[in-house]
Amino acid sequence: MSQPIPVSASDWNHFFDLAAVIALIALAIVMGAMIYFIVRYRERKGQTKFIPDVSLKKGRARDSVIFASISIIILVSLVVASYQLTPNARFEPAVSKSMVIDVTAYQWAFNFGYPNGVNTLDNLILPGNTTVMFNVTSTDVMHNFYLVQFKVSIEAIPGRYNILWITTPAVNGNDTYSYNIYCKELCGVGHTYMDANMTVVSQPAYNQWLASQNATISSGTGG
Amino acid sequence: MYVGIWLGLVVATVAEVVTRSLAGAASLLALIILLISSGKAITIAMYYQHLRYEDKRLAILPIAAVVGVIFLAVAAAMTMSMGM
Amino acid sequence: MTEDYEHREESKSTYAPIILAAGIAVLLFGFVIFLPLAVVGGIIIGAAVFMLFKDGANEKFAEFKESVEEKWPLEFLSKEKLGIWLFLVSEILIFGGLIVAYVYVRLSSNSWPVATQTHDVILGMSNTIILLTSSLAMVFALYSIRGGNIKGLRIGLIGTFSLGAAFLVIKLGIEWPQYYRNGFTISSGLPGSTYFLLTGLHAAHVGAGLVAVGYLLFRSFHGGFTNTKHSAVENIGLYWHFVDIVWMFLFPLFYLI
Amino acid sequence: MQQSHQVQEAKAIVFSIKDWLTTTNHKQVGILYIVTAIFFMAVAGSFGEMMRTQLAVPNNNFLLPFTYDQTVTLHGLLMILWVLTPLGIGLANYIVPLQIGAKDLAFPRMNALSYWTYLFSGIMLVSSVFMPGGGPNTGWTLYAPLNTIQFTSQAGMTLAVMALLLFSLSVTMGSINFLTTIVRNRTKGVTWKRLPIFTWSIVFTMALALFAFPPLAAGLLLLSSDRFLGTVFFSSTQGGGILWDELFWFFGHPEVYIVVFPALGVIAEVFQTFAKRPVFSRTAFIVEFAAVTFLSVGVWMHHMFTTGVNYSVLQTFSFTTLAISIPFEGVVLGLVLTLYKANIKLNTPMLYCLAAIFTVTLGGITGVLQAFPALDYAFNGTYFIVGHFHYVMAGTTLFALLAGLYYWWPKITKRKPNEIFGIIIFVVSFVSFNILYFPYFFMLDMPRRISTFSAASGLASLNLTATIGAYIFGPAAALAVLNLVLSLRKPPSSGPNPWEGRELEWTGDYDGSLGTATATAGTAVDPPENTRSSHWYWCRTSSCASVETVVDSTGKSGYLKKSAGVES
Repeated sequence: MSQPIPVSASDWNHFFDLAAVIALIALAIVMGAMIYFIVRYRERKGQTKFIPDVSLKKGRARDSVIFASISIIILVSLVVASYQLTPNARFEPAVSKSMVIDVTAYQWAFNFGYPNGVNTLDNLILPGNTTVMFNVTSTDVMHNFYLVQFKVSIEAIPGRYNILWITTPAVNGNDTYSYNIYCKELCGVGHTYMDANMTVVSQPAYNQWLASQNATISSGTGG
Repeated sequence: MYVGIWLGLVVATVAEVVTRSLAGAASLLALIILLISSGKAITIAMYYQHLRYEDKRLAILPIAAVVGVIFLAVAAAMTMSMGM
Repeated sequence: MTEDYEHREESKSTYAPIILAAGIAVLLFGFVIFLPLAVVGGIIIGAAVFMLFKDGANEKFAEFKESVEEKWPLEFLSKEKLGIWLFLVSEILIFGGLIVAYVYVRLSSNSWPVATQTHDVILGMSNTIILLTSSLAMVFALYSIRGGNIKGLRIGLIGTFSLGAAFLVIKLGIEWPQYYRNGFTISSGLPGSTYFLLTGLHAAHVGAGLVAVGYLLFRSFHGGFTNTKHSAVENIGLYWHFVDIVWMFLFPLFYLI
Repeated sequence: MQQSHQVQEAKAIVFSIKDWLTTTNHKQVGILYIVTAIFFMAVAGSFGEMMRTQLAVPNNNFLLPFTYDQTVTLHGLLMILWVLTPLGIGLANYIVPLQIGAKDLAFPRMNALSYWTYLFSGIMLVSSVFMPGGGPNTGWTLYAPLNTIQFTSQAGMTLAVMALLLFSLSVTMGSINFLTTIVRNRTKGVTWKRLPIFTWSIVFTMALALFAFPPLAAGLLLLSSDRFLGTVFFSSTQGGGILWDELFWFFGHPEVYIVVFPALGVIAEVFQTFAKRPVFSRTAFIVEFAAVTFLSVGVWMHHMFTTGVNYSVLQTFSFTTLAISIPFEGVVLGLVLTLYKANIKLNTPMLYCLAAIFTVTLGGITGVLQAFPALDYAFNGTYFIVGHFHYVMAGTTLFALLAGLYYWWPKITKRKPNEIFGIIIFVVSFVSFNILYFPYFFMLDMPRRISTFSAASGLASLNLTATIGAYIFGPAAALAVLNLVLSLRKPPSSGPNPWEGRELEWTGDYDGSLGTATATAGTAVDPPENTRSSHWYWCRTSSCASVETVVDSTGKSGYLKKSAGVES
């Protein structure tokens, strides 16, 4: 799509590509070795004798240790690499300036409470280039608040407040970016259709929208 | 001898009941009481279930089980400390 | 091949397992759809257990000589004893899991009633002492039969049985009704739920233990045990002491803390 | 004469129902286990096909959401608990006593009891769908508080909980039985050093089962008291979802290994036989196996990465998960390196095992990716996960256990399944398996357990591919079993040891007949010193046919005379 990829997602993608490449190399090595063995050591005519237990010789165990240490090195390096993403999973935003949205999931919709008392249903409108902190809970069963294009999610659990934060991409002018929000936890019959839209607009457009929402509140309808 | 152990256990039980009526920090009393009852449990296992006279290797089984329970408890404690 | 036929003799056949399994299934079915069905299930289970009693009493499945040349590291154990200990491991984990759940909900709830308001410490303590004494009686029974003293065995078993029964009478007959009168019931919030579920499960174990002890008595009166052949007494004793141990923790957790 | 006698005997036993209902013999119970597991596999597989049909095209209405949720739940529960676990237990029932030279399991009646409880619990679970108000619709994880009476009031849900309780009882009894047997009833010469690898895998499986199932039972007791007695463990916020997660995943993750270990054991046995070579560095292999066992009780919280666990806990369990991947990788590498300098014969069991190695590697690697919390924040609960554990479960376990059936079929029935047919089916099933599950790795935008998806989501083509794969894979698996069954029409054909297998179950008197305890029971050897494995000992010679049974004076246990050429 033409709209920008969020920071969290791009971090995620970079790390995933790295890990996936290493994984595929490992897979290729193992499978390559296996296929080579199958071809090279396939049974030939008249050669059916049993190969004696090689493990009686010394050093086989040492080989396995070597393999293990290699994989340890790979994994540890991956862990180190994964630290660059961890901010997305941490509970406090690295950036102090942030707006807090109360996300209340229930069967089967998401309710978004804005700081100034505005409430919207299944429709989240955010200003561009802002760090947004979601305060996620549920009123009935477990749900999962999954920001698809942002590649982050958190469980909505009754009685608990789980925190998730993202940074919306910068928006200029009148163009709007729209993203999907899914529920990832089987939460009953309506699970399939439990989703919401997230629209990122420019700051002025956002302020304007918020004002209109306030108007509807004061006029008693909506909310 | 077993009668002696039995007496000891009974006394320990009474001691527990007395302990809870003492004045003092509830958590501390709770700790004391639990220690006493663990002692009682171990005594029963050691003598009535005569683990003490069995080969030491048999003790692996119950100990492993208790360790498993402790695992579970630790994990529960970890998740307690979150969110709320 | 000759060996084959010896083994064929040894692999005996019985309806008890399928009947017992069916009984449990019917019982659980009954809980869900139609309670009288549960009663039927209970009757079926009783029948199967009785079959097992008979088989045990006339030693239909008495141990054929097993080929146990390699038994490291547990040479010193009979397989029944090892089985019982493994069973106790699973029991420890069940009760452990439940106790962990109890502590979890208790610590994560803001208010919890003081034990003395909800529980009768005197009854609890007397029950504890009764259970301890029944364990003592069990040990007495085991040591009598080790000395070949059948009479002592019977006395010990009768003591165990009556004390275990007394425990149940006090708990189910006196204590629980009293709590229900005070409005402290299983559905009156988490304190009641945890108490009645855990002690209820423990009471069920005591009941099972009573059945087992009854079986021992039954056998002891049919000359089932001698000073050399009494493994059943010891193994059921192990189970009985375990039930005792569980109570050692349930009592302080619910009545004192 | 003897042969004909055995045949009559086999007939007599097969046709006598009473014998099957009342048996306590490990061979018959094992066969009952296997047959029942395959029956449930058919049921659960058809549920799977229904799901794929529903997901074939966007906005499909073949299954309504509620029906779909039930198929999801039953497919998961049946496949994991009532199919794959008992299939391994069934093979173990038949083979382990032969491999350790025991006459039977330690507690034959308890063995029968665990089978019958397993059968009835399965019947209870399947019948829960026909309860008024439908069956369980919470997914196999039964997450709280969705599993409480407030949100799933139907009787079917309660029945499913009861079935799970009964099943955990069955498995607990089985694990006690097997552990006792393997520790206590090994015949002379079968020391721990020489214990066959399949038996080792069963040791680890059962040890895990003994630790994993009781906590599940505890959770289920709490849940059923919630549903029956009006308690509020899982509907209140003091207990709630996290408490269930704890108890369930403390069981749930070891359960994965309970399912996979017998498969690995089978792969090792098959490799040793068809590569004519002992498993690579046997000691290290078993040590790594044990390491996986111990670590596997310490990783379950990686199923809870997105539940808001505070970050240190997250990291801890991420590390343990990465740690367990290392010995596991060691096990897989050990298997692959078994082919090194080997002498490989590609029969059907061998092919299935090679396929299983591929799937376990891919499934394992995708699992490692999820060990990173940051990645898991997106993976969790999407089809990527579904693909991952289907590669491990449906791929590795199913293929390997099928291989086990093909491998030991001559031992069980004296007949060899048709080789050509078997290989064709294998190729078809392996290809279709990948058509079915590989697309899942690209469906990151598709939450699992949704009953349909919109055309706009751009998932249509992937889903259609998967469905086509499913339509081929299901019948192929059925044919693989059919091939085994068809071989029963022919008269006993295969020799005493058609694969030239070298573990204890193949040696001694050839006895494929049902019901009778085999003459292998009680047979044993005085092995020379410094031998690492029974495999090594048995196979000094190219074939094990040269060992003969004699019964010693006590008749208690026979000894295998070392005949000419055994030393060399």
